[in-house]
Amino acid sequence: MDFPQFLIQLLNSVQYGLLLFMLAAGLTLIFGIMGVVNLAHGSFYMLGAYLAWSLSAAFGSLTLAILVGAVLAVAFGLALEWLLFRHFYKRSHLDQVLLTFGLIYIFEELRSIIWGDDVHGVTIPALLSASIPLTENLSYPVYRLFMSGVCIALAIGLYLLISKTRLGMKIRAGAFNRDMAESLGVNIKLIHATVFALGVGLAAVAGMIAAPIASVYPNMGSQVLIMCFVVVVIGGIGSVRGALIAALLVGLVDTFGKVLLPSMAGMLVYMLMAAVLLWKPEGLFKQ
Amino acid sequence: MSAQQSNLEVLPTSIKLVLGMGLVALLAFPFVGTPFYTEMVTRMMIMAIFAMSLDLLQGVTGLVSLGHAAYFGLAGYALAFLTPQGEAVSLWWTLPVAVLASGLAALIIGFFVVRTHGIYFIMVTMAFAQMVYYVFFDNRALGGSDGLYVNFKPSAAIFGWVPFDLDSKRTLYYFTLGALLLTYLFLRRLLFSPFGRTLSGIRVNEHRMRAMGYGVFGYKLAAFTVAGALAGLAGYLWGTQTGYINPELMGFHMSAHAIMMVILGGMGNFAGAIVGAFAFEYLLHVFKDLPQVGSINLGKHWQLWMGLFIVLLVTFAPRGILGLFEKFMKRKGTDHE
Amino acid sequence: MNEVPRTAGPPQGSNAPVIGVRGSEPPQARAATSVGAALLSAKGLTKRFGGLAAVDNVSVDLYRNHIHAVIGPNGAGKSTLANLLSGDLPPSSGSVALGKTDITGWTPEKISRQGLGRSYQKTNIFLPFSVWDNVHLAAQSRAPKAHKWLTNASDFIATRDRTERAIELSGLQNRVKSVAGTISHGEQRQLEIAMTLATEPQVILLDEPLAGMGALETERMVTLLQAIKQDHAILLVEHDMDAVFALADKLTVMVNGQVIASGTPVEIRADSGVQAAYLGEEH
Amino acid sequence: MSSRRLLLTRSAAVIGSASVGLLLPEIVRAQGAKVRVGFMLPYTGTFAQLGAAIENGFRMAVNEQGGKLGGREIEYFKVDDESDPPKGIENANKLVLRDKVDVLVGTVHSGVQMGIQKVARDTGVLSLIPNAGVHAATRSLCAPNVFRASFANSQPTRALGKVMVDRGHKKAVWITWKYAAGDEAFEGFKEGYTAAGGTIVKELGLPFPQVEFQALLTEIAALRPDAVACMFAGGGAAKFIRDYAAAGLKGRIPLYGSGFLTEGVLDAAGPAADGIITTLHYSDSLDTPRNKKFRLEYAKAFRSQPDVYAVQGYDTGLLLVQGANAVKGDLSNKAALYKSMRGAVIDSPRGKWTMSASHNPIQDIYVRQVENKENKVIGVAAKALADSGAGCKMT
Repeated sequence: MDFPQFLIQLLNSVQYGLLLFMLAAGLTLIFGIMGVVNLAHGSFYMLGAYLAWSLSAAFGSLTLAILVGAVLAVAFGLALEWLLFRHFYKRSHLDQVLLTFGLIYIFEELRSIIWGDDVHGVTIPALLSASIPLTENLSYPVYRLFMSGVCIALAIGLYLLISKTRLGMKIRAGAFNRDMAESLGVNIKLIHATVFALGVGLAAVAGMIAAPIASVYPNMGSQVLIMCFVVVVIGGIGSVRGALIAALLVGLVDTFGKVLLPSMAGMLVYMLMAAVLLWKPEGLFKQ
Repeated sequence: MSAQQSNLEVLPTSIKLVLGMGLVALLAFPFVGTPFYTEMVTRMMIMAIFAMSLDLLQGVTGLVSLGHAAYFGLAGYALAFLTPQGEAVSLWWTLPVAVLASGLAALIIGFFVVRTHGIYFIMVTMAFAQMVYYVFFDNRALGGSDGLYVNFKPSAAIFGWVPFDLDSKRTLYYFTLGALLLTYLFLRRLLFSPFGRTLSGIRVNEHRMRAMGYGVFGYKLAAFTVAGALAGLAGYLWGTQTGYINPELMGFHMSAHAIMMVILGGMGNFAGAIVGAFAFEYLLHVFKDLPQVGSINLGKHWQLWMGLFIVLLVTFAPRGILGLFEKFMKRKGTDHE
Repeated sequence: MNEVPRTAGPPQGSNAPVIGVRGSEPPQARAATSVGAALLSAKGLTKRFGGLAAVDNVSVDLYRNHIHAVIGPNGAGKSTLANLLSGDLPPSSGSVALGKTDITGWTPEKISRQGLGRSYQKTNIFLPFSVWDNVHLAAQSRAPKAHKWLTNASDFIATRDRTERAIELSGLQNRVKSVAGTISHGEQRQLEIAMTLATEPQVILLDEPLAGMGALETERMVTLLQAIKQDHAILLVEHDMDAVFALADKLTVMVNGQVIASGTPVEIRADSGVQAAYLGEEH
Repeated sequence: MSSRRLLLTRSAAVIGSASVGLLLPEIVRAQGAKVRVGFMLPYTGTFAQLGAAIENGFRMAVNEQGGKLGGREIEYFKVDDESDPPKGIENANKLVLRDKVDVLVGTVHSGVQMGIQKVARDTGVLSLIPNAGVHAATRSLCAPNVFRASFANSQPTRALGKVMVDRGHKKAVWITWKYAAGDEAFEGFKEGYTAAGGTIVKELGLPFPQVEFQALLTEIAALRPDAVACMFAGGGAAKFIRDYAAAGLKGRIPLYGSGFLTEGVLDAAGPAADGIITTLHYSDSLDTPRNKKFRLEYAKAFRSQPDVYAVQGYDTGLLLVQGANAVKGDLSNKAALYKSMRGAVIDSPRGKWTMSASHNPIQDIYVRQVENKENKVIGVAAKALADSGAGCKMT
């Protein structure tokens, strides 16, 4: 491929990578700080997408839908944490896997009962619906750039939250040593609830932001879930920075894999993961 | 941590009794059950072998593999490839070859994954299974997304003499039952052998095991390989029974179901895995056959019931059916005193 | 962390010992321990975590039939030292030799098989297993028989004998059947020792075996340690001064990861620096 | 072989019906009077909607006969196939062995269909395919007791090639998911397109069911073909259409596809879909009295608009009705039953079609163009198009 071609594909990779990051960030947080394996993370993504669809239909405004949806998702996260997850922090990963797998079933069925099994589309807000011409016959949708923007903002926001704020300090303390944190007067219960809700919120927001271009359909979460796992594993559990790097890496491999090695596009990402683990069994940035 | 729970490694007499009765029931079943249920129970037994193989990792060694289905599927594919279009192939060499193939795959993949711990292990095993899944899904030559037929069940003929014919549902049933019993006995012996003791030691306290001089990597890798090979045995039987192999056999759901079977029954003693496999398959069956109540078809929403059941189970009975049963018997015991 | 008055600490920036020549034995000490070559000899061990050196250029030699105690305030680096010797932590610099073999940077399992056994400060046993199974597992590590998949683990006479011997020595005979998680703290410490013995080491590292023990339990443990001293070289990390002075043939005092004194109990008692720096607080 | 297996299962069935699995939740049903029809369709998951439509269509066809088949009452049995291939055999057997159905209607997912096909060949049960287009079912693995009322995967795209060349698009890029249905659709397209004198510049594919198309769209733009032909369905299709437009390719490089690209996703795809030309054996907007009548009655009966899947279900019903009437409802008279179904002429909403020697529809393929959320028929791409049925040996 010629050079401009290459640049555009690079742009695609970065853009895809950032989307993956937005999805994986919540997962890696929940993993890293509460040590909870959450197979239902993809369901939260789906929840977000469906919320975006139904709410934007109701309000006639995607922005409003996203705001309300985010609040709902976080509330949902809090409820879920209070009802189930907080009882599983001290349980084995096995029990957590099982719990969240059961939840996948429940969420899928509830989705089909509440929203049905149709494929739906969410219209892109007018002021983002334009496209920027790159070559004479290829142009880049503004909305995708907007998504990338959101993801970057999110990355920065998370970074600041974790490393600069008091809450972030408490979170890190809790992740590092819960007893010590508690002795320092940190309310671990509260911290966990917050982080979990944050994680759910992130996944849902990702779903909502992606809805307009991804369209909304059953089981849309399951595919995403596994990619998130790969990203989190490569990046190193609990490391937001790692998730970012890994997501970009995966985006790169996936994009160029499709173009240069179509015959094995499906496996390349997993091969990347294998390679990374051979080199660093605990991911690029172990916490 | 479930690692800290005792695993009923030594089964109480009460449970032994129940298992014994179960065996009798299994022996008699083909004479009372209809062909459909004979097939269903055969499948349950195959899943039981699969679940036991996983239990060696999950319950004994404390390694939660979310990609165990890969080795199940691989042996099935091996059978499909070894069976020519026009005729049956001999059971006696294809079975070992298929099992070894799965074992070998487990050995290679295990080399990567066994070095990781906890959540990493869970996710890495899953990702590798996905990799294997795509190898078959993406390649027309390997059957692609539609999978492969096993046109003829393997033949047991030895130099013209035919001891039994797997084409008969009943024969296949008893053949599978035999495999189930052998696997169970083998794993029980293994559990109390020095190897098995070491594995459970690793589950409970890997750090101390190392401090006492055990090279845990080798042990884990061996366990992973054996588990893979036994999963292969189950996969081979599956291919023999259904005659149809599909990439989804290696999918995420298949692996997760196996995990559920093991937990449902109770981990670390293999009997639990068997009970779990039967219970799980049977529950799916029941949930899907739920009747229409008023305007709502309960059966249609089987996913909801299954999900709720799993959540309740793991919340309230993490030690599974055998765990409950044992607790129940204990209480009865104390009541009498 | 460091409750040691600066003045009493070693001169800033220098590793020069206050007393005794690090590495080589002071004459009196050697007199007390003329039992041939060191079974374990560590030279200039250093472990840095980021900036600070938890263990700073420490050397020790352990001899058969000889208890070498390491004392010092919390955070002095005693446990870290033990972890460096047992391979739980790789040293930043320095070397460890077990007999003639250099074991620097070896994994714990390899070092254990080479003949070094250890107990842990935080009780580190197999809680769901019976006392017997705990010790048996330890004993089995000397003849793993990993390939014997169909033989019952308890059918191996040698392993069983090792198990019985270790249990007897540690005085847990009447506890063999009970689940490790259910026995008293003192018994769990004994079990730690039993497991260590069952691996038949020549060198034993004991990390605060008396931690959290009652007077009676302590007494029992002290006799036990005296008993096993016979044919082992022992490194004893301990806080209980009475016990230490009762048991040790040689003491090393650590503060801030550095050795500030090393010698026989008599010498250490006499040492003013140590008095000020450490023992003072005990009395 | 299969006949031998058939015999075995029969004898097994005799033993079976003699005893009853009381231990298990089997509802023992009276044999005889009623015709037992089993639906094996997706009622959960991605294809749930299709399953519902097919069942509705089928029931409608039967209800037009007063709810009877050749004068016999009908009892329906349903199994959710979950679109899960590993469970295909088990679920099919549920209907065949447990419920003892006379007819098995299913399914949507090709992989699951392979399972049904296996059971159909082994047990000899009459199997009607209302959607799944997997070639093997009416080619190498065809069987006298298996009839397809829908299409073969390569049928719609086979007709597509000529349409594109006729519109002056001689250099095309093909893009699809890398899975069996995609490969088979490509086979049809390749043969049709090259035969019409077109050249395929490049064949692009991505792993199923991935929906990250951007990289491939970029490549398409760089290749600058006259047109793009594709085969996607469901959520993926909606996303592909939107991404294609968003990438600015819409209007520059015309997009063609198998008709399923624009079935059931037009609302989701929105204006991005306008102008897309596809080929399929049906269109909602097909302007014939037959179709209008069908759509009206369907809407009345089920309070929803029928789609191609409903039509396929409906035709499956019509096919069975014809057969059943021919043998006065005695479905055990297989020879006569199959004979009449082979010779059937189905007066379908999609237009009259007949059964090929390998039991796959010989049907007209229409050219449709999307116009404000509707597939407007703009012509006929191929009259009476048949699938080769290559490798089919009826036993």
